[in-house]
Amino acid sequence: MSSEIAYVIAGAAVFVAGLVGTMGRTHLFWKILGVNFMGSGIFLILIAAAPRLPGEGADPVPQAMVLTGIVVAAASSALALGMALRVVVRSGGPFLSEDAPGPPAERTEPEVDSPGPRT
Amino acid sequence: MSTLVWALDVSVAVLLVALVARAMLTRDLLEAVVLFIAVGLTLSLAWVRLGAPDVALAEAALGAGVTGALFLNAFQRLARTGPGASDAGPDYVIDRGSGSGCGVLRVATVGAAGVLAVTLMTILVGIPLRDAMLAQEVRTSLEQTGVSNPVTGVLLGFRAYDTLFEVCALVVAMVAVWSLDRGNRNFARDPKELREDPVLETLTRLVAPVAGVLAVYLVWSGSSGPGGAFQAAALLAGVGVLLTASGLMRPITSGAPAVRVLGTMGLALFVCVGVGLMPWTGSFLAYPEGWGYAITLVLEGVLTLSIAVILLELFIDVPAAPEVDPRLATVDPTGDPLGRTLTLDGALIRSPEEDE
Amino acid sequence: MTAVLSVLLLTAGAFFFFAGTVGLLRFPDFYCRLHALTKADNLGMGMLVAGLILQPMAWATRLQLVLTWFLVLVAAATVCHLLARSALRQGLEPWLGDSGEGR
Amino acid sequence: MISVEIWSTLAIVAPVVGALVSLLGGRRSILAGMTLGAAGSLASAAGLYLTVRVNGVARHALGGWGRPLGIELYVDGLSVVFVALAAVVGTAVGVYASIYFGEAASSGDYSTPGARGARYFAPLSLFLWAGLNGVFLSGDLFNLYVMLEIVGLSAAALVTLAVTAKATQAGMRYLFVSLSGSMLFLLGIAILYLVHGTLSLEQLAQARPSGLASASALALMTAGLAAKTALFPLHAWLPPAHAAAPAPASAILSALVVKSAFYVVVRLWLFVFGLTLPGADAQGALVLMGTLGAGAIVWGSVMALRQVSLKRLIAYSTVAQLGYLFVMFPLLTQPSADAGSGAWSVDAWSGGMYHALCHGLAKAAMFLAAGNMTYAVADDAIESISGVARRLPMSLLAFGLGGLSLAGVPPSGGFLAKWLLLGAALEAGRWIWAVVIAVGGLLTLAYVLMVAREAFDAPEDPGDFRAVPRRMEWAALALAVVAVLLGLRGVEIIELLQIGGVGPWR
Repeated sequence: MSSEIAYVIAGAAVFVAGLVGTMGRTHLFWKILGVNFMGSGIFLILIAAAPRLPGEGADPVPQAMVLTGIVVAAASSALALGMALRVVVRSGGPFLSEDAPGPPAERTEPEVDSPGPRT
Repeated sequence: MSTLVWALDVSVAVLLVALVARAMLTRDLLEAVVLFIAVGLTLSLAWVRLGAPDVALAEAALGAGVTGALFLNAFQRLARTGPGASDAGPDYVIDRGSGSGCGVLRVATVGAAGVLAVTLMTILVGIPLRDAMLAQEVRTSLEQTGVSNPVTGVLLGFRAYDTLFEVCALVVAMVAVWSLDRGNRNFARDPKELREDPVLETLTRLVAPVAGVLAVYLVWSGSSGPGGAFQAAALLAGVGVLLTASGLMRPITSGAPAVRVLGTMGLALFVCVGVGLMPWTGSFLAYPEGWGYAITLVLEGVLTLSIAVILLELFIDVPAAPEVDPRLATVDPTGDPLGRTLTLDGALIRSPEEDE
Repeated sequence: MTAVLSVLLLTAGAFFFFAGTVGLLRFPDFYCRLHALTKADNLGMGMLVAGLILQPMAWATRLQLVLTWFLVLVAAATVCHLLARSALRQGLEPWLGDSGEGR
Repeated sequence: MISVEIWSTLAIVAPVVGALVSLLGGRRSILAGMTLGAAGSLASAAGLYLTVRVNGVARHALGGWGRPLGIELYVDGLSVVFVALAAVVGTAVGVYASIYFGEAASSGDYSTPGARGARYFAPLSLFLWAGLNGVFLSGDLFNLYVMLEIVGLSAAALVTLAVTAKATQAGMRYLFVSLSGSMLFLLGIAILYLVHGTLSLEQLAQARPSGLASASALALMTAGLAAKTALFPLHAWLPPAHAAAPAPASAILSALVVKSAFYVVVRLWLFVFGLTLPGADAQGALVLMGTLGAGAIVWGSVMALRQVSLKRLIAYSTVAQLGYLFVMFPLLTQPSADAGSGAWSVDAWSGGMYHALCHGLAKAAMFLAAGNMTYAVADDAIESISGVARRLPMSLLAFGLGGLSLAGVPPSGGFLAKWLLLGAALEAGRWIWAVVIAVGGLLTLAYVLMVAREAFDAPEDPGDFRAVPRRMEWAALALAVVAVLLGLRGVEIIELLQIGGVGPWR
């Protein structure tokens, strides 16, 4: 087993771990981490498995793709984290409503005024 | 010797998987975030081993560095937000959810994940090795791009269009974060307290000039060796974070015209160069014969500055979620564009946010 | 001669890294672990750099190595200070021997 | 003679430049940016149409490199149709949004929660527009990923522009779906690159991908894209997101954004993998897609009938109508006497794509009209819109025309689309698909009439109406009228759809 294959296998495992984390965890921050790990796994696979020219480093095209991917992942993580914090502030917890843990806690919305009549 | 190297590679690979698995399974958010940074650093080791030093630099600076700092910053904001944050200790940073009473489900999930992973590995390992055709083509045509680092050649020459939209994605993320509401932007601590930290200040004074020189060097050497705009920009953004955290620089504000101009300048210049040369070259993003090196260098310089500002801006603005905004309770549930209190029949109607 | 010295320094550096890691895993409280991590590892790092410099290489590379060592040193010292102070401010009591409380 | 290079560059660059201009701040620059983006997109759509009509398939080697080294833009009839759809819908929505958010923009106070929409709708939607045009024109796999990311990021941000807790949650969920879908897509790209060593769609198509690795790559990519396009049963994120977003954002999301992922599915299935070509032997996969589509039609329509909120009803209708696009897949090949190979069905192809076009226009019109109604009565419940027939006749007309077009009432564009699909199903003797198509049409009619009946009811408390600016009504009506008129001028578009590399013309 060559070194590259070890990294390819690790990449697949990392991808699946990230996928499971994204799907399985309810906490938003872990979901964001999971998406990042999915990306890292793919990047590993791409660079480790691409055939290379003798006497040179990794195939430059996947390298450029991975560089692009890392930047895009950083941008998406930033937006996702920003949104997650707004979810925390606006709906009282780092969870999406359907998969909030436990019985739904009593909402403590600041009531600015008594609800007016709705048409 | 080669066995030793092989053992190193395998242990790096195993370490990676272990770190990721632990990060995904732990219930302590701080641990997960720290593990994320550790994964980034281990990955950059893997990139070096795989002969991809450019990626290693980017991973360490951007993947582990800037993104890690972003996670830590957001973590701190989260830790101070929960209902128990003030007295009973951290609340949202320990995930107590989703576990209890569904052991069967968890076993099933892990089993399914195992099957999926093994299937994926089998497929990947089963891919027959082909010739490195595209790498060969890159080597043959690299001279025409004017640079000698093949990765830079691909990024700013052959696939410059992707890079243009990668910069665009950063700008989109920045604008999107601007479009979220922002409250207190003093992310770390009290500015007064900050000034009383001579150690951090000294470090910043020492490191900032070195890092600045290093960033210029990375841009400069990116055309022939590892390095380039994105790595240098991440480094500069790191300096910005240090400067802000040590109180030597006020947090940049998204409203400031300078930030807007600097943040979008790289994208604007990229588009202008791409379109502006079309009368001579006939296609978008093509450079005239012999001008490749000069254009690439100028473009990289401006992009570096622009991306650094964007990253710093994201670092500061992402965690700036306001405390509960009382005006949110008065927003029209139908999505009134003004978010104002509605006046129907002269009566104030305030509809508190409802959940489904 | 230099080759032997280089190997000796590298080995010693590796030993200090190892010791620092053992300390990180085995020491009783936060402050001790921090101490092991930053002090032992910094020494180890210095030895590694010294050992590497003795290997045949270009002078520019040697300079880069020294610069790296310097940056790591400064950063580790600062981070150690910041972490310790932050822990102290949050009220984390240092461990004071077997009879002491605060773990 | 202006060439394809100019027009395709314009389609990509104009929205980006427009977005940058609109970021300068101030109402005038927002208006200027929108105008620039819209004018550029419309002009490029027209230019590309002429180019493709005259010269057939066109390519633009970006940077002058050409495949496989560089990235190519690839323009065929299908791309032109989608670029034109984006141009028309985007322009109408831009006009609408400039009024919808206009009051907040002119007040100059951007600090109120909702007024952020006034400042950021224009740049975000223009970046989104650039991403969409990028998807529709791209001839490169990895470039598709980058463009889809831009679409996903800006679309999620558009949802959260409505600052309510509901919208923030929906936007967050949408962002996760979008990001994980992108990751599955990217893994597929990685595998295809490892197997074939190229990223160019055309080169991949020439290589005729087959075998386990390529098939699993297609499966991964399709799964990711199905999540992004909200194919049943991965649709759960769509109704909350599209219902909670501000009305002009909902229109763009339902009309264009979900279509961009669908467009990529079509490119991959029919163009790169050629699954309908003789000998591809992929009838099982095609039928699976059709079955999911049929499920979407039934489930989406039934759920739409059960909604009490107007915008959620329209959002579920999107789920249902997207089903038609996937029902197209099994109908694309006509079974023939000699088993294994089937003949390409022009009717199914034209019908499916025509439906995508008409649905885009009609759904945008419906969301804009619904935005007018909810704006007028300050409530999103269907039962509260009683009386809008008298107060907002134009908006109701827009809603009705859009709805009738979706339901397939002649002579609308939707009728032509459904007629073609129905014809393809009946011709092949696959009556079960025909039944699904017909039942879906009837259900659509039912929920459109349900809303209309409420609108014609007398209001309980007349006088509770906010005035709706005229131009908001005109924008909705214009889109609805175009959706209907498409039924009368179908020939050109169907001919246009035949130009290109999909199906037997490859």
